[in-house]
Amino acid sequence: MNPVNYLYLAALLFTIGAAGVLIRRNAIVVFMCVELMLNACNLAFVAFSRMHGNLDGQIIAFFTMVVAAAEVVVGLAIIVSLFRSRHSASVDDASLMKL
Amino acid sequence: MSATAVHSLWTTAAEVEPLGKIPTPHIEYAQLAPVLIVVGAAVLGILVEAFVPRRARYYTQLFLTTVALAAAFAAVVGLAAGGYGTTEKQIAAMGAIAVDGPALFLQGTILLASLVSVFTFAERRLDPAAHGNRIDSFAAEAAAVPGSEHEKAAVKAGFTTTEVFPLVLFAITGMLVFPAANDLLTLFIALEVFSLPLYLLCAVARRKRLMSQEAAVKYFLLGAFSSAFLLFGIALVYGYAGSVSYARIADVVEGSVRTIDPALADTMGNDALLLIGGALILMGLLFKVGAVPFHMWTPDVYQGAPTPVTGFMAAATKVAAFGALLRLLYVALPGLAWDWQPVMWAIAIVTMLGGAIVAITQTDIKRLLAYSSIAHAGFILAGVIATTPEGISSVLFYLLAYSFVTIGAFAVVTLVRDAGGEATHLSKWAGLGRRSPLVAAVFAVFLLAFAGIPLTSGFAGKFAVFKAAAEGGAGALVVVGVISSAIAAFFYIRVIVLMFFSEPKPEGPTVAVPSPLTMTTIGVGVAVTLVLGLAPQYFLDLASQAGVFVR
Amino acid sequence: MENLIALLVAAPLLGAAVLLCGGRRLDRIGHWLGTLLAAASFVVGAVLFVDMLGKGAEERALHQKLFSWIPVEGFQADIAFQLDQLSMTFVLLITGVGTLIHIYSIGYMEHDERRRRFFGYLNLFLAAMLLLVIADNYLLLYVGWEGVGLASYLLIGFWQHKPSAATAAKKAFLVNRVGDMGLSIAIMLMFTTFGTFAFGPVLGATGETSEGMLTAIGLMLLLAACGKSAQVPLQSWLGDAMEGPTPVSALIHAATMVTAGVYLIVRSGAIFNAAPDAQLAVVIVGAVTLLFGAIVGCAKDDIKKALAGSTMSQIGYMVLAAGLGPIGYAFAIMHLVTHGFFKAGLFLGAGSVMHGMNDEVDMRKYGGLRRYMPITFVTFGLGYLAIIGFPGLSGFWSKDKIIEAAFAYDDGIRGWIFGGVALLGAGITAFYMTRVMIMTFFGEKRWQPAPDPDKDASVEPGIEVTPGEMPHPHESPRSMTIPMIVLAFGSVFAGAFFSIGDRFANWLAPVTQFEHPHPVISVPAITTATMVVLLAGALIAYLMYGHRPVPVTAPRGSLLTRAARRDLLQDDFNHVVLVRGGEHLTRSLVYVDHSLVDGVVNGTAASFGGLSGRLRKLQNGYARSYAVSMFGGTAILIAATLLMRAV
Amino acid sequence: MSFPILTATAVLPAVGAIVTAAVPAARRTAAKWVALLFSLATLVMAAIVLVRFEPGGDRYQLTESHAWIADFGVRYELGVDGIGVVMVALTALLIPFVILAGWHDADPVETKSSRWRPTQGFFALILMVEAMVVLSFEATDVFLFYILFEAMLIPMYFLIGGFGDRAHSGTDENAAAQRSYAAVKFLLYNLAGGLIMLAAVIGLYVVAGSFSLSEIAEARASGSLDMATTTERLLFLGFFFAFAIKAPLWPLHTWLPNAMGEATAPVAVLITAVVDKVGTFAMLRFCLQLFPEASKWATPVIIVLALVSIVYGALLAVGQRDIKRLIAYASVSHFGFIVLGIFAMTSQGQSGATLYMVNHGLSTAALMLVAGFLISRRGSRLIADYGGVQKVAPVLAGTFLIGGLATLSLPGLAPFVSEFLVLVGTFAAYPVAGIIATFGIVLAALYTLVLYQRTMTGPVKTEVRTMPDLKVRELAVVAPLIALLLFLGVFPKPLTEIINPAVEHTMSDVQKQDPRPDVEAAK
Repeated sequence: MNPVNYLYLAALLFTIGAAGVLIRRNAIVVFMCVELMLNACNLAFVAFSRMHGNLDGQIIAFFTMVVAAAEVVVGLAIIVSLFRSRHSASVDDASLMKL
Repeated sequence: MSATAVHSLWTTAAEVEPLGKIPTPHIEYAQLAPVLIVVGAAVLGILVEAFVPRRARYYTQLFLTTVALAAAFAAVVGLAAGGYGTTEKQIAAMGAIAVDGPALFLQGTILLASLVSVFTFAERRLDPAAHGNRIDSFAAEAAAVPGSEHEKAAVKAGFTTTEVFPLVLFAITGMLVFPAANDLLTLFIALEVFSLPLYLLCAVARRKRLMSQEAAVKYFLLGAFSSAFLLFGIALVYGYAGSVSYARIADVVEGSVRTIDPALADTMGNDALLLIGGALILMGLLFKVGAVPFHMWTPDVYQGAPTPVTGFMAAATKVAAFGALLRLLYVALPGLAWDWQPVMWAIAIVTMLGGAIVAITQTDIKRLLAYSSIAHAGFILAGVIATTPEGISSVLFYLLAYSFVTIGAFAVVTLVRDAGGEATHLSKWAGLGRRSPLVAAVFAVFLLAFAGIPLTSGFAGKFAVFKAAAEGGAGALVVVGVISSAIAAFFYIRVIVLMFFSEPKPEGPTVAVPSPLTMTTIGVGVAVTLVLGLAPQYFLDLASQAGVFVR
Repeated sequence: MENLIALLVAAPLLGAAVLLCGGRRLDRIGHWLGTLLAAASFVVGAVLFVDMLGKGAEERALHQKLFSWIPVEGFQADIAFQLDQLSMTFVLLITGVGTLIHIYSIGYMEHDERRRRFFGYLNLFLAAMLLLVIADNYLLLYVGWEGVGLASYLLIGFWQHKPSAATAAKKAFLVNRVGDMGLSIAIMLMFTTFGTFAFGPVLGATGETSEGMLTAIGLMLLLAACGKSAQVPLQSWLGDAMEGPTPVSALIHAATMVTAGVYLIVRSGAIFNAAPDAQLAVVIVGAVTLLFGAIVGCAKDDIKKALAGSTMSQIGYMVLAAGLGPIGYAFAIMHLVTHGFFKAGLFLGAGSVMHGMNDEVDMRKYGGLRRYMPITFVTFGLGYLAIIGFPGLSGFWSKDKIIEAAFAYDDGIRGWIFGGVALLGAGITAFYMTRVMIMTFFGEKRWQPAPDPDKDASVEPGIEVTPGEMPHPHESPRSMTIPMIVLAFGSVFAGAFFSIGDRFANWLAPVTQFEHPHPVISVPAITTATMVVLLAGALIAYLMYGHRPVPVTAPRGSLLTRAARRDLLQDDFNHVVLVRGGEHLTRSLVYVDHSLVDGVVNGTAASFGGLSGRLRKLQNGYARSYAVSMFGGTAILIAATLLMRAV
Repeated sequence: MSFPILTATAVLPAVGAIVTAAVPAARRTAAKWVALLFSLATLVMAAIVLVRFEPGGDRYQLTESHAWIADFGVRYELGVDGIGVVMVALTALLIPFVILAGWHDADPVETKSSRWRPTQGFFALILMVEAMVVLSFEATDVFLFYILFEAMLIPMYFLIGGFGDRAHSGTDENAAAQRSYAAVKFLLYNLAGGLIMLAAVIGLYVVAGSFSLSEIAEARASGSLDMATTTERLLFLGFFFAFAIKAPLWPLHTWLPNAMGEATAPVAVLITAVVDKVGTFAMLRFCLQLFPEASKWATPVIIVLALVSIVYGALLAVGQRDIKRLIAYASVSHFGFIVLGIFAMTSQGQSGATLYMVNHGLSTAALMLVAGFLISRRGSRLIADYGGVQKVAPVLAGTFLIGGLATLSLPGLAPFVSEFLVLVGTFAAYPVAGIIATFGIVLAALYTLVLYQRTMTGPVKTEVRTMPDLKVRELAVVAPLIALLLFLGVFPKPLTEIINPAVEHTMSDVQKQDPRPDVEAAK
């Protein structure tokens, strides 16, 4: 099957993720959307790697996963501590600092 | 793409060499010493957290960190002395990392800046001791809910977040690699390596913890968001060039590749990939730089984060990010100059003006400095656009000058305190000059440097950058630059007026007498500011020697 | 010999310096010192005069160059003096009359605690005036010109606590400045035309340039002369200048400074000779002022103001004469000298009268004083006869000659007009002088109790006046009477001495070529006509003031009288147009500066502030909106890059 | 190489500033003396420079040249021509008087804090300004000059904002507000000008590839450097804008009245008599020398602006209620004359303008300082609060009058010479402009005499009845100034001899000849 379609899919996923970041309030969900975007990138990498017939893309995909995992660790830590002190995971509630 | 093409792809893919042929990577440890030292120290730091008894941790960590940074700096100097900055420059670690002038210069800058800002991390004389324990600017136990019994207990027990030291070391590791990254993957990894610790560092302020956590969340979410863009951009560029190595990309972009297989030929035909990808990568870097319109995290994060961290971020991050930006534009995408230059023009202009204008009405000193840092990002971009060796060296010099002024300024901010910790609201600073002329004078020096008044490093840097821009044919940019500096001058002056010409308020803040640590930080800051202002020649030479990228 | 010239100026200058810087310790001897130095300067002048007489007419002019003053590329101004017959005449007049008035002031200012400074100023004036007349180039003359202005400013405002005095002083200086503008422009014109402004080269080269240029220069010089010599339209300051102490009025505002304008015109004769239009302007100004001053003089009840009007008018005569060219120069100067004698004498007389009358200046409150102050009466009387041109006395000789010359302006209508005006002026002079004479010395006493100095600021200080006390007129001390006597002698004999055989005209001839005037009608006819109008004027005055009692409070009087009392409304004009207008202008400009020029700047600053405030709102604290801006930014970024490529 | 006397003249006050600042808080008087001594030492230095300068010699003398910032093509190049040396002398001469006059201006009202040392700061800042101004007069490197041109704003700024006139109407708060407004206005105006100039400076480097006046001049002469007309004009405007703000020229003058009004009298003198001169000096030194063509191109507009400044400034001076603001507007008028003289581009005009800088410095110093003494006695700046001072303090009134007469440039006093030269020079080139400018002398008389009349004459106001006359210290300030005014009024030759050659150089830079007199022209 035509790998280009995978690119379209990747772009689609990426856009969905981005949209999610923009419209969802819950920090966890927003964060999930970011993960989605990362995975879209992975898909793109793999697809390209396939097209070019070299392995770089696939290796990069592994790196991305590791990074994503690390991000989860850090991110959740932060979000949870925020949740515990505010009893709300809404991104919009965290707006003490403005102007 | 037509079916036949796909088929041919398929077949070529089938003819990949067997894996056994992959050469074992060999690493030039010597050339990578600075990075390795720091990362090693970071790992050690983790172990220290695990095994060294709590009482001793602070000193152990401080010692470890200082030594590590000093050693790393020594290594950088050694490499530079070994000519790696100029003649010997090479690409190490299988093409992942470049060891050349800009890399070494920026690594040196980052290390020095980190060293002095680590001192402010370790400062524990500003607040009165609680329950007989000296306290620094970091939460007793970051995990504890603000205001909870748990937290009180932690404070009573005299816990301190000594983890900040290994964290900062990890961040520095990433920053050292970032400007040296010679392929997009390394770029991305380095970005994450220094971003993640910073997210955490933002969250661990001792006072105003809610704001601190909020800052962390905002920084984290937006940071992750932007790195996702960056990654996707990498993906696209990879798709275009079939490789992530800068050299390779550059060749492909310039169409000077020796062997073109059909797949590459096919993707090469599709410039959209390259342009969109390049734009996305650019965006990821501009986010770290804090350029309009990707700047909006800056004020909030700078305000919320613990001030020492803010100072560190403001200085080191900018240095690293601009380093990476320079390398990307000058090494990977020079062939695209005609495309990105106009865009960068626009961004530079809005950044300069935007930062300066919005800063006028700020009322919080940390936010003010945040906006000023945005404006400065604009000035530096003017130098980046020059696309000449002078441009590179001027940017290097500006970064050096700027980072020390910034760290010094934020260090002074930590000194001005009232009951609620640092008194960052401008109204509190009224009449500071009458209460403690020395501190006010020092801060005035930093402000004047920010404003780019002659005889300070700020002026030398600004002049270098504008000169490079003008010679690069960006005269209009220079005019916009001077106009926005005029606007910017206004709010720096405002602070000086506040400190010196308005009567001190009776319930005004007090100025804490810091330990030698912070004094060193501020002292070094002032010294560098004045030296670079009066006799910048030596450092300009350094920068111009270092101004050539390896490729 | 010429090295003495500098001494003329140096002596009084030294006096001024010492007296003004010396401080209180000089108070006791200050006036003597001042007088001494004035006299010294007179002696020097006399010596030089004798020496000059010893030489032939042509080589009498002396030159002395001290040093080069302003040496700039293409511009040479020297501190250099030129003492020729014309200058010499003035030197003698200035130092002579000056010394007398110094002596007079010793008595007059006796009770003033600032007498030392008064003498300092007098010396300063002498120095400046002498510099004016012995300068050998226009720029140095300008220095003296402004110097006398300064001295006059200081002396008019000598009693500074009187607002009227301070204002008068300021007015005098300002009006003179307008004249000075003329002089400086004239000098600039000379510089651009001749490349220099020394008398010799400029006056020698008049032939080499256009008449138009010379006319321009001449008119500018005339403007200057108008300012200094109180000629229409710049005459308004002279009347107010009478606020100064009387000796000042006598010396500066009668005998010497006010005649500087005449000197300037005569000195620049060569220019005027080559510019008939300028000459006509001079003559017109002279004629107008002559009548103007005379009319004003008729209406004033303040004795000094009346005399001031007369001064104006007499100088009008001189200017008129000076405008007539070679036929008039000599007579202008001659009348200037004689006028110096009798007008100074008259003023000193007036001062002596005031001295005796508790400083009352209103003639309506005098009357019948001849018995109480005989010397004053006699000297004043002689001065009176001299000024009206009573046959044989000084005024007769000088004024009559001017009238003749005026008739000789040309053999057409102009001759008749100017001659007629001069003639008429003589009549009016007779009228108002007779009026003064009668109101002051004849008729019954109309004395009033002294005013209260606290209530009325017009009282000169120093002379202790007990309010409400009736004046008890008495003759003035000898220090005051002697100068009056000396001047009286001058006013009687000087004219005759000068005129016998055109002695004076020939003396001046080398400087101002002299031609005999050829009037449109015969000289005897003119003389008789003069006598007639003179008698008529005197008679009318007698009928109006001697014949019936003079009311103490002035009657409303005819329209002309009322106008004349207010200097023919010329002051009101100045006030309304210049003062009020100026005030409005400045006030509106202050507003403009604040709200427009400054407003623009502040406005810009404010607008940036507003913009900043609005942009600030974007930073609304919501992470998601930040993400939106990033997303949008990226979108634009991509779009832009693609467009770049597309274009 | 020989002893670097020019550097020494600038370094000496700088050292003085540091020493003064270092004097402990309690030793207030000591600090004053230290400052005074250093300023006097500087005066001696300047005198030596003046003596060692040979009027006939090279254009720039006593030159020094060291590498400084090679990357920017910047050298530390010093040298004085006739104009520079005179300005250096003037600065060095005035500062001691300024210090002496401001002897008590910075005594702390009540001790705020042991660490707060206003007095030391005040005098240190004054010396700092002197150092920078002197060096800027000596700089023959555009960049070096620019650095100082900008840097001198900072100490000035603190002098204006930090040490306001104690005599003010209204509460302390709004007085402080006005003061900082004035200071900020001063700084922003000049900073803005300076930044525009910065763009031009960079532009100049891009075009000429050097900052050294001599090199650029050579390049021009050899023809290796020919700027495009537009470039030259733009650069010229960039430079001129900055100088016109500093000078200040209408309509960029509005910062001056605020600054001079709010600052103490000595500081006001520092502003108008010393710092602002850098602006007019720079017009002569840089605008004409670097951009002769553009200067000639811009002349008509600049002459008009100068004329407006002359008349406008004088009229506004007439309309002022505040003594110091009045003097400030008078200065605006005088700066108009200076600029007029410079851009008339005749020998007389430019010699006159240079002399005018000196004389205006002296006369304004005299007038302003005496005004300061007067104000400090009564505690008010409003003209209306005075009257009859002459009766109670004759010496004060006398000196004030002489200062005033100098301001209206009475013949016999120094300003007359320069003003007349400017007028003649202008008239020779632009007769109409010359005549319009002549109106200035009438207006000058108007505002000066009105000021004198309202303050000094008339009935004695009760508030001034007890006003003491000048003290010895104050006399020591005023007397020498007056003496100089008189001397230079009668014998300006020593100065003109130094100035003339320099002026000739400038004239040849702009390739202008003086218009010849009609009589010769006719032959």
